[in-house]
Amino acid sequence: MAKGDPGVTTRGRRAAPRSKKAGAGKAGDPELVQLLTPEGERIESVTGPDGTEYRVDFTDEEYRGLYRDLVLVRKLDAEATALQRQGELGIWASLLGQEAAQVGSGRALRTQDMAFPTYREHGVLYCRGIDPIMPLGLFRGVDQGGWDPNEFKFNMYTIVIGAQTLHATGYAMGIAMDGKTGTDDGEAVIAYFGDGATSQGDVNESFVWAGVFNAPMVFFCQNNQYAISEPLERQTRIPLYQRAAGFGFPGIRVDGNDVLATYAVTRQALDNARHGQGPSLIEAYTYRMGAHTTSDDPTRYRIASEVEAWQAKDPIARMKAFLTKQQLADADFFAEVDEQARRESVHLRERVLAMPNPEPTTLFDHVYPNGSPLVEQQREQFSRYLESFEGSAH
Amino acid sequence: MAKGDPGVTTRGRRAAPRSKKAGAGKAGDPELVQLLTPEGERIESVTGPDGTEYRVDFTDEEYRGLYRDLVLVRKLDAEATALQRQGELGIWASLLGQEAAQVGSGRALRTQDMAFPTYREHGVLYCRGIDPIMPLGLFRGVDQGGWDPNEFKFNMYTIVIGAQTLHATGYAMGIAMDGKTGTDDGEAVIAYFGDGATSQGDVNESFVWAGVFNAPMVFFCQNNQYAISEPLERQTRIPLYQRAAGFGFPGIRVDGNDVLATYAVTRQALDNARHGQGPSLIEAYTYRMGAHTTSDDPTRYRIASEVEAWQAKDPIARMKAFLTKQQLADADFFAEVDEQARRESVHLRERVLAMPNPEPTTLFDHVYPNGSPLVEQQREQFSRYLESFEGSAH
Amino acid sequence: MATETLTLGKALNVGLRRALENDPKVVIMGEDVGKLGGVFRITDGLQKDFGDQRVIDTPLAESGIIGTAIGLAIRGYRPVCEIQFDGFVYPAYDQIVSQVAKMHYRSRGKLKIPMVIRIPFGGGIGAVEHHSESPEAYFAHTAGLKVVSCANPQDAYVMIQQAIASDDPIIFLEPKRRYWEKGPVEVDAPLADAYPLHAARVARPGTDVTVLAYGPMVRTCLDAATAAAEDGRELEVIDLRTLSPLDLGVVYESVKRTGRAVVVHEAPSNVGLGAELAARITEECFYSLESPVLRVTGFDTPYPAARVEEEYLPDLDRVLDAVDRTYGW
Amino acid sequence: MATETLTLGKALNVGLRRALENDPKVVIMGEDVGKLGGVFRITDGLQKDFGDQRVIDTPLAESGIIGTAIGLAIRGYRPVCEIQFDGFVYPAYDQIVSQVAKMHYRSRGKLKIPMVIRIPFGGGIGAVEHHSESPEAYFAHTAGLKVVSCANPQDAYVMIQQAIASDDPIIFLEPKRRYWEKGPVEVDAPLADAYPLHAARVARPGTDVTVLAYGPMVRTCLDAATAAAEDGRELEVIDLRTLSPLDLGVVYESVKRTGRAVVVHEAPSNVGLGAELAARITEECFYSLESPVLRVTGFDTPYPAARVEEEYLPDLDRVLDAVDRTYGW
Ligand SMILES: Cc1ncc(C[n+]2csc(CCOP(=O)(O)OP(=O)(O)O)c2C)c(N)n1
Ligand SMILES: Cc1ncc(C[n+]2csc(CCOP(=O)(O)OP(=O)(O)O)c2C)c(N)n1
Ligand SMILES: [Mg+2]
Ligand SMILES: [Mg+2]
Repeated sequence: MAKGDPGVTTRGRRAAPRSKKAGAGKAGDPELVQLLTPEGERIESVTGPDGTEYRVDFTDEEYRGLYRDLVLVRKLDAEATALQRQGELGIWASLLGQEAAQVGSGRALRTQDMAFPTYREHGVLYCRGIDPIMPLGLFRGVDQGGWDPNEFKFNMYTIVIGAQTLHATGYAMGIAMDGKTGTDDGEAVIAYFGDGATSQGDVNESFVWAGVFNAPMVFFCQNNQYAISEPLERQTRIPLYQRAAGFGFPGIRVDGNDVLATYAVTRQALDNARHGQGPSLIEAYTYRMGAHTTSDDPTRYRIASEVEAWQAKDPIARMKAFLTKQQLADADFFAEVDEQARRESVHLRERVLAMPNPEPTTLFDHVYPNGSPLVEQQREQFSRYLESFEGSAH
Repeated sequence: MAKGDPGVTTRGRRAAPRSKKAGAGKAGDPELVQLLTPEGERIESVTGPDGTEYRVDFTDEEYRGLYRDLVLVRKLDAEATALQRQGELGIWASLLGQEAAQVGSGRALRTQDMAFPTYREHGVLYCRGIDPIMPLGLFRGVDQGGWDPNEFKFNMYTIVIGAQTLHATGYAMGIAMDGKTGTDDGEAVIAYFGDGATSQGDVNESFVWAGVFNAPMVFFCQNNQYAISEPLERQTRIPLYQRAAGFGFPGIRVDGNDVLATYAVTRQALDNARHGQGPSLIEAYTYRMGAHTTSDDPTRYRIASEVEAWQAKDPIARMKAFLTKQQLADADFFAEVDEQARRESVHLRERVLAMPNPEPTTLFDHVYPNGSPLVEQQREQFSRYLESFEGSAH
Repeated sequence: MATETLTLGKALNVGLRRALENDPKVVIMGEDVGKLGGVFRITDGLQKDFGDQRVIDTPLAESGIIGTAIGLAIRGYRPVCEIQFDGFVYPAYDQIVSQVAKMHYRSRGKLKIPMVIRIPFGGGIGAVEHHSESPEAYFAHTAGLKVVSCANPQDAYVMIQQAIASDDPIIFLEPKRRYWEKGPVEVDAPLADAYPLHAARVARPGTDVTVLAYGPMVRTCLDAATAAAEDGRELEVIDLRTLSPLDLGVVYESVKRTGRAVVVHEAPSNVGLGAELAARITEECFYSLESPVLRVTGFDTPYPAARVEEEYLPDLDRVLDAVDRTYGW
Repeated sequence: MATETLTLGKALNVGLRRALENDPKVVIMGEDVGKLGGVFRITDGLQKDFGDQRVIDTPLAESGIIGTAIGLAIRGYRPVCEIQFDGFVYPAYDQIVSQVAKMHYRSRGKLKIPMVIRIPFGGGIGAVEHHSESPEAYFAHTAGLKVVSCANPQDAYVMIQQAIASDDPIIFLEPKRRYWEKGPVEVDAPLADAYPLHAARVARPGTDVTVLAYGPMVRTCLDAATAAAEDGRELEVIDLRTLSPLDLGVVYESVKRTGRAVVVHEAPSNVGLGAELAARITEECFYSLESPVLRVTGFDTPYPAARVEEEYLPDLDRVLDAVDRTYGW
């Protein structure tokens, strides 16, 4: 799929009744924007609660590109999980099940947009065109991120729940202060966070700030139904997207397992932001198919049948069904994608294994931009101490 | 006014159309619940946005009692301001202009209810039947509160903005855990905070908690239009009462200068809570007529005409106009109330002046329930040190 | 007296169970403490047996946990709050230092906040950022809080119960890298007879150098003492147990005998517990000291990436190196 | 060279103005910093002259102030955040210690957070709770932060500009009780020629006892030195200026000469800056010390009610008492 500006339209205006109401006809969740059913049926367009019409007009190539993204990020994620099992990573936070939420939103970003991830947005990172090796140093324990957010327009992973939403808001305020909104070239920010994070003070403060300063940003909540072991009901008694209304900006729930709907909704929200229409909240309704991290044991707190029910809503399967039904792709294509995924994951593995351990004294590097005599003194003492062992059996 | 259960009804049910819609007919603010206009006209009843009918059926005596409360709390407050000017208090946070919000909500509390104030709820304290001298130690600087929240069902003043809303929520969770909801004797909590406080993480976390645990409590926000110098627009771009919807419980805006409406709305919300119907948010729309505290200079950030406009909505004047028009009170009554207010304020002044300074070594008291050898050692050393000056010119 | 062999983690679990049994006002609250039993399983099985009103899975917000626990304490409960990892206590910092620590004082003794805040702390488990910190100095510097740390299963079992029974607000630091280490626990001994909560204890007597440690570093120092003994040096290892207030009588007595002291902790050196210990020991034992009190600590850098944490953390060799240096002074 | 007589508060105000003039990326943000000019008027007139995009009245939430300032810093701004009072910095503690302090390290040097967090600190103004605290130890213990404090108008004027120009994240502690004290300020001297930010300085030379202080206590110690001189004792008063990292060269040199040291601060004693200073001085000057390093500090209680704060705060007499005690040892 071409980066930058794929041939897709979403229209921010009242739509004629030919488009469906959000999720109309779907059992259970009348509030969900969906453009691709679990069975792979396309819904032509959907009208959101505020009258916005959501649709996508991808080329065949672009549809296939989205499928490729989904398969690749799942495969790379699986490889990382395997690497952790084999002791090559200290821990891994898998995105399994959330591929569509991440690819849909990640592809909706324009080049100039800035993303603030949690620790799970490997799929978004991939869609930004960033080498998937980038965050693996953190999980291997050889560094703690170590990249420049501005170089990649992708902030470092943030582990403290919710903290990054304020950073995103400040950054978005900076965009407005720089006068970089109001045109198609305007910049926007996307802040990722989970359902659990919505309880944190910081996240709610970022809602306050974004509202007051009309910050050009999108709050993108991947509601994967759990915060480690705690189900959604421990964080809220109403749907999360409704939180936004309390702060004076729009909120919308999208089927986070539907890459097309996620794309359409995110693209619209980002474009609204870049045009100076302020913040909005997207709740991507999805499911964490795996454990919270490789350290977690989900059998302690959820039942197999729940996982199975969500299996039926798999984001990749529905895209494959759609491509097949529409004859947009054939077996060769699917085989080729799988092969590419295999190759990329082997390549990733090789590079992870080759990651060198940091030199001991690098732990003293970069404590301060301008350095510190205290740290330098400790570095020297420790170096001398290490040297004292040299030649010894230690 | 009789304490406990004055003869008032509010009905938590859909009302027949004979009652007005909230604030119907009022210019400017269709969202405001009002039962007494600035001109002193009674509105028979008002139907809130959820269909609840708000009305009061006070006896003549009770109406006069409310007026008396308003006058008394204003007078005592003015006395405290005067005491500060004369150097007898270190600082004072005046409630001027917010008497109706405080008397209305304070009188709506039942004996068993628990209140968590900020630093400005002197009027609520008064209505709880607490001696107004109680908080003056704090402002004089002879103590930092020093009372038992459980004895008075009134927490100590909290200065850190928003912190007390979480305490209130925890306390309310405790009520539910104790099984003390569901009947007329059920307990409820009221948490006071300001418009500025709504931006704090803690306040929003308390909304999360209250929603999730269905805590029996009322969030009572006195929107006095300012957080020190910052106008409401620095905290929100929509009316504050709407915040509640984002957390899944009802919010309502009441005319905070209307003691009757404030009473009715608060009473209803508390009764809902005590009956197990969970939390709600009341925004009492009012105005801080004076400075933020005696240290503040409001002329730096607001214009006189704004203050004058609010002068016309004075909570006491409208109550007086009502009593006069309805011939519920005569000049003798008003004179008698003023005389009582004068007497009580003189009494207050005398007792403030008589407040002894704490002994130096009391600063070591009550650091820990079980004491600490470190503190005791410091106390002894300091006592010896002080003794070393005895007899000297020091 | 029944003595069982338990891991430190299990000892805490059994201790918490006892506390829940003994006082209906005790409630446990935190993230994932319910069905999951906490990420370290310290509350394993407790929600099942005591119900979700006694063992409460909270929303994901640390300030909310401590703030609502304060309200429960005002209501008469005795909340035991779990903070999932050391690095996640800071969102609750305001509620801890400005409310929990100060309400007794503010009320002139009329209000008690008998709260225990459990924090798995320290490094050495190969974790990512924020999961390996040692925040004890932040709390020890805060008047109104008490701070303790256990170093072995027996203490874990007893101290958690003592902390919960105490009316003081207590930060209870659990040496997470030692959760899986086993030791004997007297599970039936009456709490009233137990060694006091706020008292240090000699973990290994010795004559040559006094080594002070707490929590995870006690084991490291005991190992160092074993190694030193092979070289003919007898280290006296003192497990401080209570970090605020410090209990220094036994320390002074020891240093006056040995003339040498080394303090060991994982937290950074600058304005850490080691500084306080050095200052107090020097003041009290000025004429007994053969060398200044030396500190073996984490460095004054953020806690580093896992693959260099072993360099960051004090270990046996660094302790012995400091011991040597007290001789060379 | 133009020398003006300014209060410390006004010197900060003029220094901030210079910083806004010199670098369009500098933004001031906080509660009431706009029209009101801050509760202490330190930002008086700045919003009027630089607009509300450079001097930003924020919503009332300290975590939000610091968190959004981080985002602005990532975007290339240089935020100067005002925390209204010392006791209100704790809601922002997480953003400060886990984000501001660690992002440069986390990024392996690729990201800078050139932020200044201004905090009026300390007591002595007769205020209510939370308005008189001295939180420096909490920040000095945190690797990744630098901490400085000014003690006179000249330093206030220069140091605030240096702090803003520095790429390090800096906690800038303003001695609020000294805001109204006047002194000469060289308003035109080039910043490049100024005394370095992270350097201590002898405030009054002396031969008998080294007295260390910073911020509000420098004046107290200078007064003590004047009084001591009348009794024939010459105190050398050192204004530390930088609290993290400490600059101890001049201190060691002094103590080696005098053999006696007293550290003075308002913050509680336990695990405070004084402990670190005592530990470091003892280690470096072990054989020069005639007495242990003594501490004159606030007590290990919460900051008390205003009417007893003068008892709580170190004053001239308590400093002289400690000086005496270094002789009696
Ligand atoms: C402040 C803080 N508290 C606790 C944690 C531990 N923790 C890590 S992930 C997590 C759950 C997050 O849930 P959610 O926001 O739904 O995101 P998800 O992991 O499901 O993507 C918790 C509690 C943390 N990282 N930060
Ligand atoms: C956490 C915290 N930050 C800042 C302050 C300083 N402060 C005291 S009152 C106040 C404004 C509060 O405004 P609001 O919540 O509207 O209440 P009001 O004073 O208007 O009743 C501020 C900023 C504080 N007390 N606590
Ligand atoms: Mg989740
Ligand atoms: Mg207000």
